Amino acid sequence: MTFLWGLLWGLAAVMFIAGGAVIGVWWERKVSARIQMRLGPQQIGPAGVLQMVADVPKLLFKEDIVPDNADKPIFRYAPMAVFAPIAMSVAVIPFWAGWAPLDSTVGMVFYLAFPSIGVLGILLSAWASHNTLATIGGMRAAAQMVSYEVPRSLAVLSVIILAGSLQPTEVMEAWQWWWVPLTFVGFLVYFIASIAEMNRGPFDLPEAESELVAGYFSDYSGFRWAIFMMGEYGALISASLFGAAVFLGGYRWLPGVAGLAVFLVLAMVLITAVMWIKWTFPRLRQDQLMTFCWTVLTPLAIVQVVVAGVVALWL
Amino acid sequence: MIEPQDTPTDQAAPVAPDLDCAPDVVMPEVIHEGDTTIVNIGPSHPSTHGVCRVIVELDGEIVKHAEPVIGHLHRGIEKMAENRTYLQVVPLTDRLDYVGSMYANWAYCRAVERLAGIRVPERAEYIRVIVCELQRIASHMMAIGPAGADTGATSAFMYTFWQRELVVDLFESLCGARLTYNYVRPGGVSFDLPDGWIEKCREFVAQHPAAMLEIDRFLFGNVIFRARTKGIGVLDADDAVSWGASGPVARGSGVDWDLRRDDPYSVYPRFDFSIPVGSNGDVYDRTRVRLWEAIESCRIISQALDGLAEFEPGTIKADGMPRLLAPRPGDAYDHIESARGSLGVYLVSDGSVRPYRMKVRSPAFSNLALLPLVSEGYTLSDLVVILGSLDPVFGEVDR
Amino acid sequence: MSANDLALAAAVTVMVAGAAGTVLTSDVPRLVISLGTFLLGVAAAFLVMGSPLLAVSQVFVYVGGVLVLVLFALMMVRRSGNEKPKVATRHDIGGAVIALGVFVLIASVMAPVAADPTPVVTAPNDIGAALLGPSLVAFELVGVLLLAALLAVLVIVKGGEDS
Amino acid sequence: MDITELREHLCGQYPDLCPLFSIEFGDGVLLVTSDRLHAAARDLKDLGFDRLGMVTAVDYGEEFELVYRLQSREMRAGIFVKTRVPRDEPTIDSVNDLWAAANWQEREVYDMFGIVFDGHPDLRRILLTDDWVGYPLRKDYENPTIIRRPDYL
Repeated sequence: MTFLWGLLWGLAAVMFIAGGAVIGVWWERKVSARIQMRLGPQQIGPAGVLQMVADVPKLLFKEDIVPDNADKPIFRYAPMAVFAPIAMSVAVIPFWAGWAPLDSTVGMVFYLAFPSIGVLGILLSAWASHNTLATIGGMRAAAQMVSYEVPRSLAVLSVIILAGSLQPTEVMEAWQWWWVPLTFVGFLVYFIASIAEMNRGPFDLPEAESELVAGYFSDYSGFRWAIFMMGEYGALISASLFGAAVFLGGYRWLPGVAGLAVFLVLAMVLITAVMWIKWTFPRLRQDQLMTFCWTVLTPLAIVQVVVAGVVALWL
Repeated sequence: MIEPQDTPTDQAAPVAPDLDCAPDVVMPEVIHEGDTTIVNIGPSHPSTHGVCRVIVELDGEIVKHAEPVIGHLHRGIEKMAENRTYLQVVPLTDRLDYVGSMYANWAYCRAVERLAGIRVPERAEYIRVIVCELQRIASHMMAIGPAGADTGATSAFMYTFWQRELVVDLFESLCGARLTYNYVRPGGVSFDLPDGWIEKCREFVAQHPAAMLEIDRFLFGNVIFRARTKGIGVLDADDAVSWGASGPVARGSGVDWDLRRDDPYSVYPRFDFSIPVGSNGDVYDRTRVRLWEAIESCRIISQALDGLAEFEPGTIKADGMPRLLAPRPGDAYDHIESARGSLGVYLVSDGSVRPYRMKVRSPAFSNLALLPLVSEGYTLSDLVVILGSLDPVFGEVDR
Repeated sequence: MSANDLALAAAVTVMVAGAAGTVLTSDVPRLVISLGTFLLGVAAAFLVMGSPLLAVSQVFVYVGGVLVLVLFALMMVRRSGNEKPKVATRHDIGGAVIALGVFVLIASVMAPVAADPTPVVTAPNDIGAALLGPSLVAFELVGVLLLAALLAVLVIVKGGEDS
Repeated sequence: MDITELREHLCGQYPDLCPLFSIEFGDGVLLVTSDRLHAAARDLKDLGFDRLGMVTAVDYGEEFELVYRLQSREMRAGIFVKTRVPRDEPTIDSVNDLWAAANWQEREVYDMFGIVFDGHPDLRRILLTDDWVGYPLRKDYENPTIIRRPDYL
C-alpha cells in the first residue's frame, strides 16, 4: 500500500514538475519579453497562454536525433537521469501544515542530496554526446554544481539548527517570523547557490549559448532536449518552493488555504526574480564563478551558520 | 538583337570541382597533444558573428593559440568586378560589409570618381555623410549589442537592435532596401531625400544619445560585464599600428587615428566632432569607443542636416555623367573611415568599361588578423568576447 | 521471511550487481553507472536497516560528490575523440587481494554486530548526539585526516604547476 | 602633409629614392625594382610610415605589379610603393619583419596570384582551401564554375 502511494505521489510529482515547466516556459517568455521591450507569445489564446499547448506537440514530433558517434543507450537515457532526481526532490517540500508528499525524518538532507545526482546525468549526457563543446560543458557543470552545493547546504543548515529537526514539516512547525531577518543572509546564499545549481544565468556556464552553443545538451533534439528544459525549470520551481517554505515561512503566514496561496505567491516571486536576474546580468567566467563561490558565498554561509547556532542556544 | 556569346547552351551545367575533397570539412574532435586540447569553433557557431572557423588550442580552459580560418564566405567579388561595368559593381560592394553597406558603396564610388575625375555636387556629399553616419550608428549597434550577448546579457542586444531598427527604417524609406542599399552611386546618390525624411532623421538623432547613455549605464556599468571585459584581450598601441588595425579596434588601444579627421575627405572638415579614444586596449574600451562614436555621429548628422538646407533639392548627381563610364587608364585608391576602420578601394582601369582590377582594403580583415595575438592566454569564454570586440563582418573579411 | 528481509535482499542484490559491473566493465560511462548503482544499493541497505540519515548522506556525498569527481577526472584524461575510453589495469590480482583483505577486516569488525540482524531505527538526533558525544575524538580525527589529505592534494597540484 | 611637402621630405631624407617618386591621381607613388623593395620599405618605415594599409597585386600579363599602400600617422600622409615581378618567377622579399600587417595581406596575394614572399613565416592559402588549384585573380585563370558575363555592351 505504501509502495502504491509512493508510486502515485511520484507520478504526481513528475506531472507537477512537467506542468510547472510548461507554464514556466510561458512565464519566462513573457517576463523576458517585457524586459526586452517585446511582447512575447500572444497569438495562441489570451496573452499567449496556450502557446505551450502548441509547443509541446512540436517538441514531441521533432525527429529524435542520436549522433552516430554517440554512446547510444547512455545518450538516450541520460536526460532522465537529469530529470528524475529533480522531480524526486519535490516530494519533501512541505506544502501544508504537517503534510509533505513524502514526510521523511531526513527531508532537509534529502532535498539537498537528490538534485546533486542530476550532475551525474549531465556528465553522462556530455560524455555520451561525444562532442567537444558538450565535454567542456559537462566539466564546467560538474565543477560548478559540486562547489555550489557547499554554500547551499550550509545555508540550509542554519535553518536546520534553528528548528532542531531534519524533518521539513517539523521545521515548518517550529518556524517563527523573526527567522526571516535572522536568516536573510543565508536565504540570499541559498538563492544564489540555487541559481548556480540549476545552471541558469548568470551562472549558466555549462550551457553558455555564446561559447558552447548549448553545452552538455548541444546534440539533443526534440523531446530529449525538452526533458533537459523540464529538468531546468523543475529545478527552478523546486528550489523556489523549498526556499519559500523553509526560509520565508511558506504557508505559516496565514491560516488554511490562504496560507497555501501565500506560499505559492512567494514561490512565484522567487521564480520571477530568478528570471529577472537571468535576463539582466551577463554571464560570469569560470574562474570568477569559482572565486565567488569559495570567497564570498561559503564564508557568508558559515557566518550565517554561526549566527544561527548562537541564537539557537537561547531557544 | 544581342546574342549572349559565351553562355554555354548545349553543355551540362558546370560542376564545382574541388568541393568534396576540401580538407576544411574534416572537423577535429577532441585531440590531445601533450596537455592541450584542440577545439574547433565554427564555421557555424553563434559567437563567430558570421562564418568563421577558429581552431583553438586549449590548455584546460586557457587558450594557447587561436587560429582563425577564414574564406567560408569568399565569393570572389574582386574577380567578379573585373567582369562587370563600373556601375554594375556597386551592388557587389553592398555584399561586402553587409552590416554597413553604405561604406563600401561610398569607398568604391570615391575611387571611381577619382579615376574618372567626377565632381560630386555638395548636396550629394552631405547626403552621403548623413547616411554613412547613420550607417555607423547601425553598424555599431551590431557590435555593442552582441558584446552583451557574447557575455550572456541578451537584453542589451535587443536594446541596441531597437536603435538599429530605427536607422534601417530610415534607410528603407530612403532607398527601399534595409540591408543592401545600392544607394551611393558614382557621381552622387541614387535618390534625393523623400518628403519628411529630414524630420524623421532629426527625431532619431534627438533620442539616440539618451538611448546610448542608458546602455552605457546598464551594460557598461554592470559589475559582471566589467569583470568580463576589463583587462581582457589587451592590444597595445604598437601592435595595433604594426598589425594595421584601424577603427574602434585601434582607437580602443589609444591609437588616435580616424580618417575623417586625419585624412579628411568629402565635407567632413566642415563639421565639429570629436574622436573617442580608449586607453587600455581591452574589450571594454574597444566596445565603449563604439558607443561614444555613435553619439558623436549624432552630432555630425544634425550638423549635416542643418547644412543640407543651403542646397537646392534635386542636385544629387554630377552633371554630364555618361551612361557608361570608361575612365582613362591608370589606377586610383581612395579610402573612408567605415565603422570597422579604414576601408579602401583600389581600382585599376585599362580604359575599357570594366575595371581591370578591383581590390578592397578591408578593415575587418586586418582587424581579425589580431585574434591570435589578443586571445592568447585568456580563457575560452573570453575568446568569444574578444572575437566579438574585433567586430568582424565576414562578407568583408572574405570578400 | 519478512518484508524487511526481502527489501534488504533486494538492496544487496543491487549492490552485488553494481559491484560486479564496476569490476567487469572497462567502458567508462558504464563503469560509472555501475558504481552509482552500487552506491545507491548501499544507500537502500542503510534505509532498510533503519538509518535514513546515513542513506541520504550516502546519496549526497558518494553519488552526488565522489562519483561526480571520479567521472570528472576521467573526462579530463580522455585521450582521443575516436577511440572509446577504457579503464584497464595490470594489477588485477593485487587489487583482488587488497579487496579481499579489506573485506576480511570489515567482516571481522562487524561480526559481533551482525549477529543480531534486527534493524534498529536510528533517528538523526541520536546520530548527532553520538558523533558529538562519545565519538567526538574519532570524528574530529577523521576531520583532521581529511584536511591533511586536502592540503596534500593542494601541494601536489601546486608542485605540478611549478615544474 | 600634402603631396609636395611629402616629396620634399622624402627627397631630403633619402635622395636615392627621390627620382623614383611620382604623383598619380593625387597620390604619391614610389616605383622601385623588386630587389630594392625591402630596402625602400625599410627606409620609408624609418621616415615615419608606420602603417601598412594593404598589399595587393595586378596581373599585367608578362609581369605582376605589386602595390603596397603605406600610411603615416605622424605626417598624415599616404604613399604607394609599386614594384614588378616577372610572371614566370614571381618572388619578392616579404615585408612581414617591418609591419606585422603584411602577414595576412601577403598570404592573400599568394593565395590569389601565386606570388611567393621570401621570408614570410606562414605562407599558406588564406581565403581558398588549402588544396585549391590555380590562382584565381590571375587573368588566365580558368575554372568551369566561372561563367563569363555576356558582352552586352
